[in-house]
Amino acid sequence: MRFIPHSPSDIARMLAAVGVGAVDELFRDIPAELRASGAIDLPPGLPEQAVRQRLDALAARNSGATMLSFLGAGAYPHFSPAVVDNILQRAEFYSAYTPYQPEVSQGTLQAIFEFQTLVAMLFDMDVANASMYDGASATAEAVLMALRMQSKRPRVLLARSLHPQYRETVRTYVEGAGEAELLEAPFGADGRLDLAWLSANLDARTAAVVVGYPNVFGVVEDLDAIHSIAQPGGALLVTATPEPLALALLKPPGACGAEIAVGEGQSFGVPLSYGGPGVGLFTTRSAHVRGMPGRLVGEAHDEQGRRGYVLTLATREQHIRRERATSNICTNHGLIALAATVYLALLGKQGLRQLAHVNLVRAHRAAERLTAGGRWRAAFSAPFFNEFAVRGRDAQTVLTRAQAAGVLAGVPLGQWYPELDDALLLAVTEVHDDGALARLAEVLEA
Amino acid sequence: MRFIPHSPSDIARMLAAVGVGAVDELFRDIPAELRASGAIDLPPGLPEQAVRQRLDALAARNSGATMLSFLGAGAYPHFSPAVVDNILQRAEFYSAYTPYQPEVSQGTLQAIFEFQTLVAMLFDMDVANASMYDGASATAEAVLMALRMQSKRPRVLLARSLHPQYRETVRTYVEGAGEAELLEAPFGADGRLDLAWLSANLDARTAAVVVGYPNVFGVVEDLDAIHSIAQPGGALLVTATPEPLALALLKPPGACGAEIAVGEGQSFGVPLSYGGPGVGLFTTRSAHVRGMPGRLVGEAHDEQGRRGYVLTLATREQHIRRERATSNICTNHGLIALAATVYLALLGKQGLRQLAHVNLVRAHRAAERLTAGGRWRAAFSAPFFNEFAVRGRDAQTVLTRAQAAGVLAGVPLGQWYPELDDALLLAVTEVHDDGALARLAEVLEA
Amino acid sequence: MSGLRNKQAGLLLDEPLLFEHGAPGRQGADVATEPGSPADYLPRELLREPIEGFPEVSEPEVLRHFLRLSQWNFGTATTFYPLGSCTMKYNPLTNEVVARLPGFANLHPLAPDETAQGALELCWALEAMLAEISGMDAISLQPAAGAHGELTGMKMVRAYHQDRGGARTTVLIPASAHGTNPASAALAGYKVQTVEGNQLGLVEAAAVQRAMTDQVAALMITNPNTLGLFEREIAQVAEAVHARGGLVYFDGANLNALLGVAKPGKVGADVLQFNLHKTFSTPHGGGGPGAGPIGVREHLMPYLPGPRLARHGDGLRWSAMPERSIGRVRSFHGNVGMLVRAYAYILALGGDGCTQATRMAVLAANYLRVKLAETYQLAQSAICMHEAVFTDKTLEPYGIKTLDVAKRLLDYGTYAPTIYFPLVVPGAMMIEPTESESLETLDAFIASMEAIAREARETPDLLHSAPTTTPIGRLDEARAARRPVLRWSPKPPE
Amino acid sequence: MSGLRNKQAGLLLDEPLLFEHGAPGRQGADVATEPGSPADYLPRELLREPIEGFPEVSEPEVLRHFLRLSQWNFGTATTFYPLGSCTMKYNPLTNEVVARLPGFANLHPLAPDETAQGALELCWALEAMLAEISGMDAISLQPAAGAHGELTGMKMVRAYHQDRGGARTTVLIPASAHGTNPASAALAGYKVQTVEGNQLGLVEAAAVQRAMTDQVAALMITNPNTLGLFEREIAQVAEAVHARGGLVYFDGANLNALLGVAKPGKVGADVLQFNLHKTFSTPHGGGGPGAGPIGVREHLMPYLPGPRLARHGDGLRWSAMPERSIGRVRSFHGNVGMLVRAYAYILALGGDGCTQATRMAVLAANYLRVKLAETYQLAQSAICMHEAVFTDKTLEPYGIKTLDVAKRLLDYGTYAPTIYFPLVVPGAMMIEPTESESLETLDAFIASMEAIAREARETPDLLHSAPTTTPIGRLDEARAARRPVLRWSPKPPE
Ligand SMILES: Cc1ncc(COP(=O)(O)O)c(C=O)c1O
Ligand SMILES: Cc1ncc(COP(=O)(O)O)c(C=O)c1O
Repeated sequence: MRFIPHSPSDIARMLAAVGVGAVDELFRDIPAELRASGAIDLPPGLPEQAVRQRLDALAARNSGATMLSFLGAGAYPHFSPAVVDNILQRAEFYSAYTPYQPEVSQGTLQAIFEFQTLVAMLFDMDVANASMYDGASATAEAVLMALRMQSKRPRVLLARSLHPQYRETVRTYVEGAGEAELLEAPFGADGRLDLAWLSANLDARTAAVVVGYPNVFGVVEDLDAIHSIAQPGGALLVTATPEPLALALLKPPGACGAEIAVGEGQSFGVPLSYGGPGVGLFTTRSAHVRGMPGRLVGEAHDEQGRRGYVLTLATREQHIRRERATSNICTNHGLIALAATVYLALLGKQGLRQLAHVNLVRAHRAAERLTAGGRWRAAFSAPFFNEFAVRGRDAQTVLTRAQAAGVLAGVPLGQWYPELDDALLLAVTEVHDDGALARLAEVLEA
Repeated sequence: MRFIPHSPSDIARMLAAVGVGAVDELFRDIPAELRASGAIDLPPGLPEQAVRQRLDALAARNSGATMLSFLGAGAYPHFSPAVVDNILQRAEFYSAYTPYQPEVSQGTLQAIFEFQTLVAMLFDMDVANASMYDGASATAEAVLMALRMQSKRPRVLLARSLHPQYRETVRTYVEGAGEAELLEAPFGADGRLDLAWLSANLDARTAAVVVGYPNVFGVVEDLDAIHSIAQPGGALLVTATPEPLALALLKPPGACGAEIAVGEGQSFGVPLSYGGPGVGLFTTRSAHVRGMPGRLVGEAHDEQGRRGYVLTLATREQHIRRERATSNICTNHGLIALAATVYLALLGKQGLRQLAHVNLVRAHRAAERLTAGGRWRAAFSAPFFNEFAVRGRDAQTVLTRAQAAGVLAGVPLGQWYPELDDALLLAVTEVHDDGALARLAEVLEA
Repeated sequence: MSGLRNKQAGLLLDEPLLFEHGAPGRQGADVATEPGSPADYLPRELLREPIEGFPEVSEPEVLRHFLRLSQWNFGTATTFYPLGSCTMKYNPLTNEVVARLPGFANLHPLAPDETAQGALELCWALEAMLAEISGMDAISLQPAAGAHGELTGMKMVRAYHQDRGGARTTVLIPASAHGTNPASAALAGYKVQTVEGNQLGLVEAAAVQRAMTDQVAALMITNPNTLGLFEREIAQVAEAVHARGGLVYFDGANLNALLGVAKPGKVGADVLQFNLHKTFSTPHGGGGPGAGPIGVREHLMPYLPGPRLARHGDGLRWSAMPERSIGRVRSFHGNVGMLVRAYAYILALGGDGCTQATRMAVLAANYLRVKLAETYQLAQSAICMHEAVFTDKTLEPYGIKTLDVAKRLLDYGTYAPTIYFPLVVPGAMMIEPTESESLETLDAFIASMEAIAREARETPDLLHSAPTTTPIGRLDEARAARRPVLRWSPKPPE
Repeated sequence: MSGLRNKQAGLLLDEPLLFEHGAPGRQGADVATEPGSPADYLPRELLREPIEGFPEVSEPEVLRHFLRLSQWNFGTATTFYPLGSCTMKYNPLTNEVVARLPGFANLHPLAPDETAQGALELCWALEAMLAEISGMDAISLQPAAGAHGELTGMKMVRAYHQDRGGARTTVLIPASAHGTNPASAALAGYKVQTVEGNQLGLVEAAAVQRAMTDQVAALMITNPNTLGLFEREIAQVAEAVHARGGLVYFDGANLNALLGVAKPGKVGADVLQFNLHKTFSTPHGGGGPGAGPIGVREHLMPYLPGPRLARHGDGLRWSAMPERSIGRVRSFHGNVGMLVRAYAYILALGGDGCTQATRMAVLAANYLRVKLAETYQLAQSAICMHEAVFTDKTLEPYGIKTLDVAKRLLDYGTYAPTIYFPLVVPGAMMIEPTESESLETLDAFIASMEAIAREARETPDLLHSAPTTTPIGRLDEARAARRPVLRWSPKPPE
């Protein structure tokens, strides 16, 4: 076996040193009746070439991966510069683990420190942590954190316009953890959280209001307005951003009064990989740092005053605090955080804005084109970034026809919002050139 | 431009320091009339994403790359373990150059030293150099070296069964370089060099006999017999090996009396890349080292006695010897030599033999199957390794039909040997499973 | 050598922060352009200014920056990394290649099932493999890591009990358990009650029996435990728990000790998590991403997170959310990119290879146990499974602590073991060699450990000041935590 | 720290030879199996035994071995690499990706033309790009490197003259020329006659005129020359050569100074080679592979190596060998893998980008020229093109030589310039920054050079013993050459 170095003579030497006659004897503490049923019934191993063939064949059966696609809804197709993956293939990065020994882990530590900085800047918040699993679990942890911060307020208002899978995840996390109660806030014809409803329902029992920014319809919520209702009511504003590229142009959550702002970092140079791994982004205000979940890297110095980086504020974490930890998270999504860091370093101050502008323009071009056709109308009136919904025809039928023509023309909103069974959600990014938009119009007009 | 860091302010600072007002002034030593015609008329540059799209589109037009193929004749399809390319993508290797500063180039130097060792072992010769361009140019350099060693003997006998492109390259190199004369030695019905002709034509003017091992027909020449004729006649035996995997099983040139043995290393983990880059392998006896072309890495020690590696015996080379150098080669194929080194390290003592056996068996299985069909007969009677020729039908017609069926069923020998216009040359390796062989039989029987 | 940059060491080059690089106007990526300005599409009050302090660096600078940073890391690929409990085995490179095949990398999670059959077949096959390996009845691939799997499992335990008259209040956890166990139990709304182990740190059925009440929802047990010992009474322990209607949560992080030897599903486990980044070699990534699938016995199947995979005719489909499911624990289907790697790994090993991996991992651990026992004190002397735990007792007379040994090991070109865990062992050094390391590497490590013990006696200061060959010395973590600097800022952080 | 391995430095780990690793029976690759033994297919007398001493190592050991070795290298990606005459510019990573696309990587060189149109179109387009950039009329992509291109060009010169009454005997080459020029001329069967340059090292038309006879086949000229100066009289020089029926071979290795500024084809060049691994950024690979296409004016076209690309209707085809062609200089079509990279690079830059590259490369070189001239003596003081040459004259009083400066630079985390070349400059330091390096990097280099000059005055021994931060010191090359050990051997080498 190419991964296992031990030759028969190596094994003999080790057995002799251990003082047993056979490897089996090392398992004698395991009751025989348990060992009796231990054997694994799987086919014999395969040479590397055969493994490659098997996986090539499976990959070839994912026709969706090569179709022209406008699917978004929390996972977005973006171009990733080649530098990103080359760095990810550096074994010094991918084969290390949580940097418990800082003297030989400065590469990982400094990169995470840079990640924390970039994410904090993007959200315009004071601090970001070293990463969470994904946007959905980050949102759930944000809700739990908000509930800890507001111990007297058990209720959390979840915008119904927040990504449904984020809401489901919040529900799973919150259920049973204390007396917390979740209430869903409706959206209006503009596709935004219903402000009237919010004013009416936000009360002294409300710990936080959670909205997507942009929300699941691609719509940009009016955070200032929401904050101006939540804040006097003593509720925290929590935002969740599934497409953080938007923040290169949009007024950031930090500037709109958010106390906790989370997101999903997959858009930053990370392949779709059928939905994972992405990376959860988690930011908050300095004042709340000690209540924050997840790892944090901080600056430190050695005896000679040389600057370095270490894991810090670990007293919040499970390996120290155990059942009183701010979260149970241990392994996070470090390597994907690294990918996002390299990506943001490359795109940079101007490039990221320019790219966001390309997304903005092309999405609006596509929307105009479709609605101009007459068979579709905009589902919502509020501003959007690179994703939008249109209504007008039975979504499933249209999609099936488009798919037959080799186009994945959008996500049917009916699966999440029964009242929107004639609505399609489309994401348009820099990977969609004019030819792609023309093809889209073609199949959707058909 | 993403590769060029200089911002306008950087440029201004540099201009000021240099003391010129504009970049143009730096070119004032170039006569204006020359500069007038200097402008390049090419389209504007493209973003990385657009470059990717362009190249993806071109790659997609190489249908031959994805067809079932039995093409060999000097370039062979083999599986390459993933470790090989990961190492090649290490920028410390690919972005370095000729290791002129050994203290910061030990990675490259030690790897080449290991390459020299592996190649020498494989050919069973005393020394190998740090690489040549390819098998053909290595053969040409071998002929020139043999002529230098045999200053009184101007004639070289080239086996006609040696790869035609190797022969053409030898011809180009030798032509005009002194009085050298090339004579082509015919092959017999067994596909081997005609020994009778050799005895008859080898004389006091003969510097060397050059044969392929295996030769272009995949046939294994009888080196001992050739040597037993050449050696008494005072001629050097020179061998050229286009498929060095064969040497894992075959009696090596060094054991057959070869004074110079060269080859092509592409089979060792290197992609076909439409024929290049591969890597030229060059070996000889210790006695001839100072007449050898190309770079050599040797062991050395520093003042503290620590072992390291350096470029050595450079007095043979162009940068020191100039017009009296043993060759003009400077940049060689170092990174491909590294690939071959990693590959051979992985396959190792047993693995390489086992792999060669798989090639041997499958090639013979294919040959039997085809000849059993009745419509094809073996073109030659001598033993072969993983490549063989069959005759019986008009090659072009058969190949065209096979190609239409999605199979590249072999190389038509008629293009090089008019008398063999009914012959196909087929290479069979570990990438060809039973399904592939069945398909081959199908299209060739059709 | 004042002229030299502070971190220059060997061929390693100092590297400032990304934000200390670059100059105004530089850009590391060329992007397509579109006419107009954002204000043509979005109301001004929704727009922001360019982000102050965001990077302005060229592509060559970015590559060089991260390349240099990478060289400041040890990884399993560069050196021995005996980090106990983390199973730092070799990460086969083919797995990196296949996970990047466009067919997987470019597949959108909401692509219609018919257009994702390759991915679905892979998940289906991986579920079957993990079920066979663990002896469990059903698998969910959704959780992103071990702790995420634990949380998922404990949520299911809660749902299970709720369907049976009440969630119950308490979860029993041995003192030697990993921190994620109590944290996950708490996150699922349970009180944690510690079960003391015997002098070997093992959980005894009697103790569990005493602790069991009908308010105990589950026992979370790690087997082999964090001392590297197999819980011999696991069957009786499970019986005791089941007898009072409780469930057994089996922390599968140490499964690398059991492949082909014993199956949790056959020893009383009701639910467990796999750490694919440990047992099944998906890269640790400097801290993830991993994957933490969970396996359950039949009675817990209805509560598995959804959607679930199901065969319909000749294809696979995602079901709707099963009615009694605890729901999702994340978006989409799991860390599929990591699942591809784990699947390729299990394919390459096969059943026999998995068993061989465990046998060699356990043999190597025992080899180290016996060899090192000559110089260091074992936490316990029994035959161990995949890892062995030592203490710094023998070095006490010289004022040398586990931390000093760990730091000195870095000078010897080895990563350090897991230290000060498990908490039940004072000055613990938890050493897990895995099956990937050659005998020469193990012997070199033993020689280093012995040399360090010698140094402890002869030149203890050398150890107190270690590491000395690393480009940076011990960092003042206390001060870093007192006045945390968690990011670079254009202006000094407030 | 006797306990430490000898090469351990910083995080760099000692690494023995591949052959000092492993153990009998280990294997780093699993291979398919076939029944029987080789003797079933081949006569015994043709077979060999297993190769004694061949590696027996596992996959993890192989990866770790080469990973560690890689870290003992400086490269342009890790540090400033001002190696003059080698144009060590940034190698864009996309080019590594596109060259690996299966459509290129898996294409067999003998695949029928219809099935290789993508590759043929790329070669066709690249030929056109290189022709436009150089002002030549036709291009051959066959040569594998610069020297290979030189040989090809000189063979064509010979063929050209042979068709006109005789090959002629002599080639004129300036003393400052790169060693490959005389070596290539000799390999083509020519006597080499040196042309002395003027005090600036420039070739003067008058001198060439004097040297020209009708036995002179060609002048090989490098422009800009190896002192980094443009040959101002190039037009008149070419005239003088042509006047006597000679040809001008233009060494294009320094083309990075001329893109969009001047075209060799317009300044009298009859034939030239491109070094794609220099001007067009294909990676240097630690010594190749590169690519050395040649360009010619119309009158040399018939002699180009064949086969040639030709358009037939809507497709491209390889022609038969043209009757007056010099023939092939290698197998197949050239280093296509490198051609793909160069094509992608030119696409990314475009015409303007190429020009900008040259302008910035020349600006950076002049910036270094002016700044360093304050501490080091310039070989000549004129404005330079892409590189500047200095001497060690100012350090002589302190007994410091160019070699000492070069070695000390390594301590400062920079690769060394090309030293002792061109031969016409005693103690030459040839510095070529290229356009890829940021101003901060250039300033850091200047600071290092100044610090070294200071050290030369104050602590010269520091320089004599440099490098000191590298894990290995200066190696005894003389002894290595006297008793060469060129390979590892199972038994001590005889
Ligand atoms: C015993 C044990 N349980 C649980 C975990 C948690 O797994 P993860 O880090 O993947 O969340 C770990 C690893 O850190 C562990 O060692
Ligand atoms: C001026 C000059 N000419 C020719 C060459 C030879 O090119 P190559 O090394 O690609 O053979 C070089 C580079 O080494 C050079 O610098």
